[in-house]
Amino acid sequence: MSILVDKNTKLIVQGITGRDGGFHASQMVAYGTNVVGGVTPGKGGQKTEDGVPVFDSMADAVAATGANTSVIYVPAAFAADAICEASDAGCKLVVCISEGLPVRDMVKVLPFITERGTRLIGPNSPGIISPGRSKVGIMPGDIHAEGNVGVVSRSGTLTYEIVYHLTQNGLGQSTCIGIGGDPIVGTNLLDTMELFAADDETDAVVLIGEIGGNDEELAAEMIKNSYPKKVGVFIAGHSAPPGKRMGHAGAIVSGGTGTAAEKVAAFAAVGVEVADTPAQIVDIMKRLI
Amino acid sequence: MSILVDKNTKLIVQGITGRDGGFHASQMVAYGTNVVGGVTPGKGGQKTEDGVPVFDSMADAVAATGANTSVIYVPAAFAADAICEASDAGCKLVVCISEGLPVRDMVKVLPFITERGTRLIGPNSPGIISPGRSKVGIMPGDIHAEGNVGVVSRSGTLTYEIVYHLTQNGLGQSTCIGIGGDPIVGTNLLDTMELFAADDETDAVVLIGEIGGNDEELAAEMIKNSYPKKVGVFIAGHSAPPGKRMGHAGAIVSGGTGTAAEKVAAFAAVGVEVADTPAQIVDIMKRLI
Amino acid sequence: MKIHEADARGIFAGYGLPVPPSKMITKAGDAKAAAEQLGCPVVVKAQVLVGGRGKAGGVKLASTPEEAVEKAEAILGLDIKGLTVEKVLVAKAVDIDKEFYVGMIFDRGSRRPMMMVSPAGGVDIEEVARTTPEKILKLPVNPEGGLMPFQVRRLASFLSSDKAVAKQIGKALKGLYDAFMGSDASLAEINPLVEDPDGKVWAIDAKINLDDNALFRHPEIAEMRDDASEDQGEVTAREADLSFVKLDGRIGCIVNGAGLAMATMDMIKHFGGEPANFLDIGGSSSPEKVLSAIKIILRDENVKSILINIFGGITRCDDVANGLIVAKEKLGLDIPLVVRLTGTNEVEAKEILASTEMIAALDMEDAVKKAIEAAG
Amino acid sequence: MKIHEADARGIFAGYGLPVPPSKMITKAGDAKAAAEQLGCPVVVKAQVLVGGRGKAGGVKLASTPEEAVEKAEAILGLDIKGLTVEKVLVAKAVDIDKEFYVGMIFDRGSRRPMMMVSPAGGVDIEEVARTTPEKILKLPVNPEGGLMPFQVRRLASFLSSDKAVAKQIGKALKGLYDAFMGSDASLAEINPLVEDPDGKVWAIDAKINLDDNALFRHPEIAEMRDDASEDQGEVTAREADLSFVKLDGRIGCIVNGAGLAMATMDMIKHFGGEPANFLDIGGSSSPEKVLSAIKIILRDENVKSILINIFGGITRCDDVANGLIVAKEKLGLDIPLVVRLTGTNEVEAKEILASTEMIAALDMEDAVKKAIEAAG
Repeated sequence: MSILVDKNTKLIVQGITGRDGGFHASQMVAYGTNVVGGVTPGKGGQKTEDGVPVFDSMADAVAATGANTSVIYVPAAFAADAICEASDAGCKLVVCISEGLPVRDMVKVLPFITERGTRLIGPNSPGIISPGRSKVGIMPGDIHAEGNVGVVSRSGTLTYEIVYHLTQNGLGQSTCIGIGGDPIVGTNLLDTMELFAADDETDAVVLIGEIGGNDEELAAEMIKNSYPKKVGVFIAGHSAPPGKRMGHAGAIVSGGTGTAAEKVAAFAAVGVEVADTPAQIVDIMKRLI
Repeated sequence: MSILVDKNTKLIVQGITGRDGGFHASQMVAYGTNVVGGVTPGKGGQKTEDGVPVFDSMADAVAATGANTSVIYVPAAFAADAICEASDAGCKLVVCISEGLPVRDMVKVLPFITERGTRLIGPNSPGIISPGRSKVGIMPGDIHAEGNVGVVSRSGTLTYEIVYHLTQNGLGQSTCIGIGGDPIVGTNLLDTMELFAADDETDAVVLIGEIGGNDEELAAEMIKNSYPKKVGVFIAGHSAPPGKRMGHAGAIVSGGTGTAAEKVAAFAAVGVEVADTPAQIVDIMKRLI
Repeated sequence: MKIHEADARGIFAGYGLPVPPSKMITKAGDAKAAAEQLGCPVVVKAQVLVGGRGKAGGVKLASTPEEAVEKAEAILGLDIKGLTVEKVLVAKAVDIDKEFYVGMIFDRGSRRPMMMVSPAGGVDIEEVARTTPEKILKLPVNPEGGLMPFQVRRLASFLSSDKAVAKQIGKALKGLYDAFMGSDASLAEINPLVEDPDGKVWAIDAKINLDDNALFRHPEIAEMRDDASEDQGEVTAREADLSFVKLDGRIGCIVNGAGLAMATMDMIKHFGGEPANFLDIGGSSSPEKVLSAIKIILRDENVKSILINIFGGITRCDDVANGLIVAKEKLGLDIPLVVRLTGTNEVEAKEILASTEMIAALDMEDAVKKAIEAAG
Repeated sequence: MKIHEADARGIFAGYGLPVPPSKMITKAGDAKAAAEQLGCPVVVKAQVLVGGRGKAGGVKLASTPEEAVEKAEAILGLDIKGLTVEKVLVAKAVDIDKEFYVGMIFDRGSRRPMMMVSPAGGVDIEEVARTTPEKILKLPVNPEGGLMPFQVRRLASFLSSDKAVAKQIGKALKGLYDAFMGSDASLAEINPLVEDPDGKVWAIDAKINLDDNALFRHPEIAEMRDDASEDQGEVTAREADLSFVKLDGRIGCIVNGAGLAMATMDMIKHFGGEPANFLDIGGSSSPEKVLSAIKIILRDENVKSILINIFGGITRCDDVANGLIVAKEKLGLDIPLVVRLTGTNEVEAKEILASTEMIAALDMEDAVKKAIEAAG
């Protein structure tokens, strides 16, 4: 099965005529993703180099293509509007790659899309990939391989690093998803863990956490209360000083909570192994499967 | 079964120390409704003449009593807040008797309570009664009788008039509900028709409509697409001139739509009988059952 | 509550809508100075709180200040649907290339504010809705996010494919939404919003109906109420906290509850009579309210009998009966009163009225028939 | 973005919060006039963008204008957590009867703005949360309805059972919510909000952190940024659109992606080294960004080797390699560079760097070990 994206994904790229949107639309087409259209207001009627039709609005794009998913590469100031537009047009999954969205915009977006039954991944997400089926995002496709390990992460390149090790060591992936590094995201670690729990093809899950918030602690709690898959963990940010934002808006140790040590302890307490280095996750997962 | 209120209803009266709230709290207690508490900010700790405890907030009241329903008698300017407070405290059913709420307040209230899984009846509603079990509102209890006719209405006293005829003629009621006369209400005719459709004890439904909007037309459409119960209808406002608000904020014929004639025609088109006078509804229902 | 176009223009202008400058005048002679100041041509518009001014001759174009005075003279004093024109607006005229309809209401279905736009502007929008519904685009708006940019783009591009024009329309739509929400309106519309030959967009008409229930939040708007332009019975009723609508029949009605009041009127018609009014005395009604209600009904000389139909719930029948006794004493009523009282404190009420000449009725139908008979 | 207490007080005052009057000064001598104008006693407070000013001697009470000058002299020039005090605030002092904590943040769990209040104010709120969590009440707020009256009542009555005091607190809470949302803050808090012996409520401290991503909407607030009170490396990094945090070790790091950057630092520690910084060059990084990154790292004399760890995705390895070549040329780098490049355009990058003295690494672990070794 895999989760969220697969061969049934019919994708619209919002911001397709922009630099990043254009580049990654091509990359996704090359990977085999079913990119059915793109949207840039005022540029409807064009076609991209790959022959993808461009529309003026998501309403037009969905009406013409029957798309069910959108991926967003528009500047941060316009991203909240783009998310709502995709949801309003009927997309049930929206992946927001754009980073730098004001948090206040996010808290207004979420009720709007929830009411319309839309799931949001991100913002500030590298995207989702179900290897060999569909890639919706900016991750390098070639480091992935088909398999039965689910990967959920708050990071981008750190995920690539870990996926690279997995693939090199014969551990293919069902789906890899980066939930985004912002404090408030549409789909969090727990939501994703639930999706993997229900996925037949996922036998084990790699959870890549980082400092800030208490999502990892809640995930540990969920595992304690019975979780049907094996889980291996890596946590980034042991050496981060308190009170400093480490790149991601969400990666900040505040008031002594959200530290890497706390998160590792939470997993240790429920018998989940935490890797010391990205490469070590391979040994853990091999033992688990 | 009946719908929405029954012997399991544990009721809090918001505005219980006010004139209307106090009077109707007593009336409801006398009817046998399980009134477990009242709320008036700043008057917590008192008891009413009937021995009903008064709390400062809905959170306190629900925590102390396990209430699942609230009924609101506070002035219009505070009613939107009272609805949200009841919902936030965990009441799954809120009946708002207060009239005169600004429409803008209502459109902000609805997402708030929907998110919390609360159903709102009203505002500007006479309430709900499941005869012999529970009365939540301001209708005179003694004109009702237990039975298997569901009554749904946009009016107050007109409902009493019709219920009076039903009872006098041996047609008892499962539940009678006044959805409120405002243009935007929490639960509309269609929602209520669905509840009656699923109720084992309701064999037939009396629908009391009036001019304004197209709820009745939609109900006719619903009946056309198969409705499991028999339906008899009365429509008020044949003699209403266009463009004038007939008391209820929602009762206005605008731009030639929302007329009584249109509504009668919609029901006639799907084979539903419409009574010419309130008394006639008895004959119709007797034929149907 | 309805307000004059001039006031609605003021509200819209405050929200940044492109409203041409104008002056309100009450004397035809002042039209000259107004036209000179604004620059001709100008349009002279009757300020009355009813629609259809154009057809009634209440809107005229003037190409010189002198002509403006002539047109103002012709319009002032005009009778439009029973209302006398006492004020006219002199507004800078705009050349019209295209006309659009844009409006905001609350939508019962989605339970949301809803924007409606149509490229077929300047005509009756209900007519457009009936004949060419595909020319209207309606979008509900989530109030937490407001009218979103993607919605603005969609609405504006439905009206104009010219990007510069669509941009101006979009700005106007945002202003319209903000004005609607900000003033707690129940309706806000511009019909027509126009594009002039230079591609500039103007709001040359303005209509705002306010939500009566929200006026307490907007004292500055509440002051725009113009009682003089309304039926005086309705004004008095509002002041007495009664809901009243004047009609043309001979049977006055006093009822508790809007639905029952409408059903009573309907039944009067059903049995061959004609109701003189809709009057709902509301829920917790006191003897004073009953007195006020009778006074208002008696203003209408057509009224030949009064029907009192009360189903007591929150309303107490004895309160109503006491009000009737007081009215009888104070007003020396000499027309027949047919009284039907059922419900809360019905017995006490009947005792109070037992010794009067009022005609007691058994039930609603009986009451209606007796009232028709009494009216002769 | 952090702003000074004085600026936060100004924002709060604009939202109607009860902020005692104050003056910002930079010369001790000006404290006299300020104290005279405000009326003694006054409190003199260091304006630095770190917490714990009180413990560091940065907050002092003065009962005469002369004493205010003395206290200002003592505080100006003070070193608080590495920052020199260059501004002090002289504020009218308030007698304190009770102290409350009130604050707004965005809550990750409910994905909503959340208000937190505690009757245990004036102390470290995180300490309260750890030791006596029952003394904190947290309520998420739906942004469409805002902070609702019932929530205000609940929060205020949690802080005070005195109705007159609770009413003032409620008003302050509404102001705090509006200030938080209105200025796109990520944190807004008053610690303490106090009740004076007369039962009057005052906001005697003020803290607002802004959402960097929303500053474009608030140019007037963006101007409150005080670069002088921050680490200069971090200021330069921000200007170059890099994310940088200075640390105390000897190994500089340049990484693409925040998670990978943290993991790189962690691995340096894991293998016995100490990172000199966190530096994320971000997604679509150009050669110029690499040059800026190296310049910023070289400001730190502790740095003995630089580790470049790139997993190319959106970032192209050849861009990074070109940046390194330029840096080498322009800066004449004389400390060891360990380079690990994988992913997009890796082959091209390796060709570019083949003829340089930079130390190539096989993978991340290899790179970290080599960087530690190179730092000696």
